[in-house]
Formats: sequence, C-alpha cells, structure tokens
Amino acid sequence: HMPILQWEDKRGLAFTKNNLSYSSNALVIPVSGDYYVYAQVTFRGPVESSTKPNSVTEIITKVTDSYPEPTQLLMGTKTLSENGNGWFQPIYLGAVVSLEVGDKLMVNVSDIKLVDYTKEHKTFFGAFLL
Amino acid sequence: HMPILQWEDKRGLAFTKNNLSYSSNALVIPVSGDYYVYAQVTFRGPVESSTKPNSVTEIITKVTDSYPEPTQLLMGTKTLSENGNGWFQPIYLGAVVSLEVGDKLMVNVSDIKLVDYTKEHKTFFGAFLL
Amino acid sequence: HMPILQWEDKRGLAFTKNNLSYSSNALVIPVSGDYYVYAQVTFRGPVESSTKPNSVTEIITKVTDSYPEPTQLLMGTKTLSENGNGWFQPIYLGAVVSLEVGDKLMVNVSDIKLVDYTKEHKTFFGAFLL
Amino acid sequence: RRHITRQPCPAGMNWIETAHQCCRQCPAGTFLSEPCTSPENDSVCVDCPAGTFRNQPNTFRECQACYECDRQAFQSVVSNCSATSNVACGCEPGHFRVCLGQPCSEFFCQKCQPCTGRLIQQPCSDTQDAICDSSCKPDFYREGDECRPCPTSTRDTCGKECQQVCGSNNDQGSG
Repeated sequence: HMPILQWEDKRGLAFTKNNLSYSSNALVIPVSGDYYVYAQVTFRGPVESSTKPNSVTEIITKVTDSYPEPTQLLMGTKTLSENGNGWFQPIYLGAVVSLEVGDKLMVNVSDIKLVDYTKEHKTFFGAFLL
Repeated sequence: HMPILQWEDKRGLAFTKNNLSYSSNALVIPVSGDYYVYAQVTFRGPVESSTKPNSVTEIITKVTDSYPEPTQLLMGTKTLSENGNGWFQPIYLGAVVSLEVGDKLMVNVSDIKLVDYTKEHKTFFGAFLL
Repeated sequence: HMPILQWEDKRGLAFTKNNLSYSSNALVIPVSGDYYVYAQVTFRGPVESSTKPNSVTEIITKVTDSYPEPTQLLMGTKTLSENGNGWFQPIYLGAVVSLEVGDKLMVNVSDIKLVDYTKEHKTFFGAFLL
Repeated sequence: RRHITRQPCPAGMNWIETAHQCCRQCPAGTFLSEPCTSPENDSVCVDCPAGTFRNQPNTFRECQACYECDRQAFQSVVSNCSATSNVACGCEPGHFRVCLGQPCSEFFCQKCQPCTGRLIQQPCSDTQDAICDSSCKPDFYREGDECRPCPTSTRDTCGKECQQVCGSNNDQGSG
C-alpha cells in the first residue's frame, strides 16, 4: 500500500475535539454517523533522492478493525507537467462519508518525500460530524 | 449547455438521506435552507475518439421550476499543459448556497468522454443542510 | 503582505447570514466556535501588465485585534507550467478552524491582477459555524 | 443495564455496535443485512447486489462498488467483477501499461511502438513497450532515427545513406 502520512494534532492550528481522537496516524471515529471528511496535501519537488515523478496521488482511506483491507474513500491524482525545475501541487479532497464508531481515517500519498509538511496551513486533514 | 453527469446513488459509498433524493441526474432539495454543496470530477486522457482538449471545466448548476434558465453556482476550469501522453486532472468545488425546496442540483462538464468514471472515490457529488 | 481580495456580499449568489458580517474586505466572526472556512480563487492569464508568473498562491488569513500579525490559516500554492498562451488555474481551500468572536477572515493572493473576478461562481469565499 | 463495553469477539465474529454484542461474520460475496439478536443465532447476510463485491468475510452494511475498466482509454477487462472479487483491468492488444506510481493500481494504456523497419528484440506486452533492434532490417536504410524501406522504383530520391544500403539492390532490380 501507499505510505501513510503522520499528523501533528496538538500544536499550532491542529486540534481534536468532540472526542474525535488521533492515534497511530489515524483519526479515530468516536460516534457512528455521517462526517464531512477533508484533507489537503501540498506536494513539491524536485527532492534530490527521488526521480521526477509523473504524477502525485492523495487518498483518504478508512480502516476497520474487523476487516483486513482498507477502503479508499476519496482519491485525488494529478499528472505533473512541470518541466523539471521547482514545482508545487496542492490536492484538496472533501466529501460526506458514513462512518462507524471505531473506524480509523488515514491519508495515503504516492511519495512521502514529495509532501510539503513544512507549514501546517499547506498540508492538513480533518473531519466533522454532520 | 454542457453535458450533465449521471450518478450512482445506491451502491458502494453512495447514499442519499434526510430525503435528499436523486432523480433524473439531479439532487432534489427537500427543504429550503443553506446547503454545503460539493463535487469532484477527475478528468483524464487521452481517449481515442476525442481531440486533445486544451482545458476541462466542471460546473455545479441549479435548476428551479420557476425559472427556465439553469443558474451556474460553482465553476472550476483548468487549462491542460500535458504534452500528449496520459494525463489526470481532478477538479474539486464546494461552497454554501441558498436553496429552495424542489430546486435541482446537477454537475455539468466540458466533455463527458474525458470524465474518469472508473472508481467511485475519484468522481463524486453531494450536499448537506447546515 | 500579499494583497487582500475584496468581495461582493450582497448581490447575486453572495449572502451573509447568522450575523456573519462582511466589512472592509473581511468576514467578521460574530460567535466564538469552530467554523468550516473555505475559498476558491480562479487565477487566469496572461494579463498584459504583468509578467508571466511561475506560480499562483491563495492564503486564507485571520486577523485578531489582540495580535498584531495576521495568522495564515490555509494556503494553496501551485506552479504554472502552461506555456504562455491563455491559462486558468483554480485553487480551492477549506478546513475547520477555531475562531473567536471579532476575528476577521481575509483572502490574500499572490497577484491580484491574475484573479478572475468576472464570474461569482469562479471565485468565492465563505464560512459556516459547526 | 450494565453498560456492555466492547469486548474482543471470538474468531469469525465481530462486535456490532447497534446490537451491542458479537455476531457471526457474513461470508465473502455477502453483506450484513440484519445483525444477530444473540451471539448464538446467525446474522442475516444478503448477497452483494450486481456491480458490488466483498472479497472477505465481513459485517459491513453494504458491499463495495466494483471499479470499471477505462474502455475509452484502451483498457480491457482481464476478469469481470464478481460477488467476491473486484474487476481486473489490463491493456488492449497493441498497448502497454504506464504505471502512475507503485503499486500499479492507476495506469495508462499507451500505444506500443511499431518498430517499423527494425527487428523486434522484445515484443510489446501488457506491462512493457516493445524493444526494437537499434539497426535497420535488410532492405531498410536509416534516416534520422527512423528506418525507411529501400525505394522500389528508381524515380524515388535515394540519398547517400540510402545508396549505401539500397544502391546495390537497385542495380540488380533494373538490370
């Protein structure tokens, strides 16, 4: 599977409330219901160790303890046409999904080395109960 | 007018609730109020029968019985700079709009042949009452 | 700082409700709480007076009376690879932020001349209390 | 009523929040329509509707929607979606996969290169483009990075390279 992003959940703009908790790289759903789930990942390159990718992909996935495979909820995939020098590419995703108590939400990316995690307002992830 | 997308409203991740219903390619508003309306369309190419487009457009429109012309609510339009081989381009739109009971919401696209319909988590459409 | 966008808050699709008011280019927060804040800016070019930019940036910022510096809440930045002739680039941002009564929300852009303000459904800004 | 905290369930059973107890998993190809009323009796499992699947035992309330192969973009169906497995897609003959990152779940089908005028070192396959021989086939001469057939009639222009390769044939031909 694609690598999973880790998130800061306390400092700066990050916060978790209404006992939506964050543990081992996942938002844990406290109450069954419909949630608006969203995430933005800003990708940037070139980074020395990785070859020039032809695309970047962000996927919000759901993992349920009782099921061995993650479910892909939302996916944004974009081919890159930048010609080699410095590039930035944000991908925003958001939608309403039905979740059960205990479900875990994670963000996977095509290449973790390309993620711009330097500023919290460029790469973020969250959900709220409707 | 631009072609209208058709949507799956029952299988997989798709669902309609709180009597927000889906009929003849449109979400039908059951109760007047402010709704957060959103849609993502993933465009991709090349496809054999269509010439190389230089842009893709997604529009969320509203049709009201009492007014003949559809109203364009949200529009995302992006020029393509990919050089001939395979490309992907997602467009996400979302905002709060004031809607009346009976209003119909639809998604129009510049070229229906360029829409990636293969996975439900790449192209999606929804709304919720605030 | 980057230039601040001005917004139409009365005509057409624009509206302010739940005494979320708009004054001197900012949405003013009436009640402390968590808000889903969002904005889309459609950039386009070329425009005669500006050189070809290699990127466009949109930032949603917060200004608090009690703190001199604006806080950057959400940022979308994208390099442009279009080769000179006409181009369009929409950037959508949206997330939940904790706001205090009296806080002001604004949208800054890298180059105001590149903003497509011609249609209200291409460039928009809003927030709603959770 | 003692608040039943969530206990780990025995193998083959899952905790069902709404029923507040462990229920037997539904087999692959079905989903949980009604949870069991007590751990002894069975959950009500219903077959996945057409166009959906579950490839593992589960207690989900719906099946997963099948993907579709991108027929307009030269993809072909390797195996159809069934109640227990998602569709599998490949490329139409004459095309090969260009992966978008690994694992290759997203890919394009690109036209194989024709190797005109060259010997084929390795034929095009579903996962890799053809590999053409660097030199031209007999009766073909090099022009830039292409191999052109030797002219059949003397009227066609025949440059230096063409002369070298095809010159001797022409004399015999018209002799």
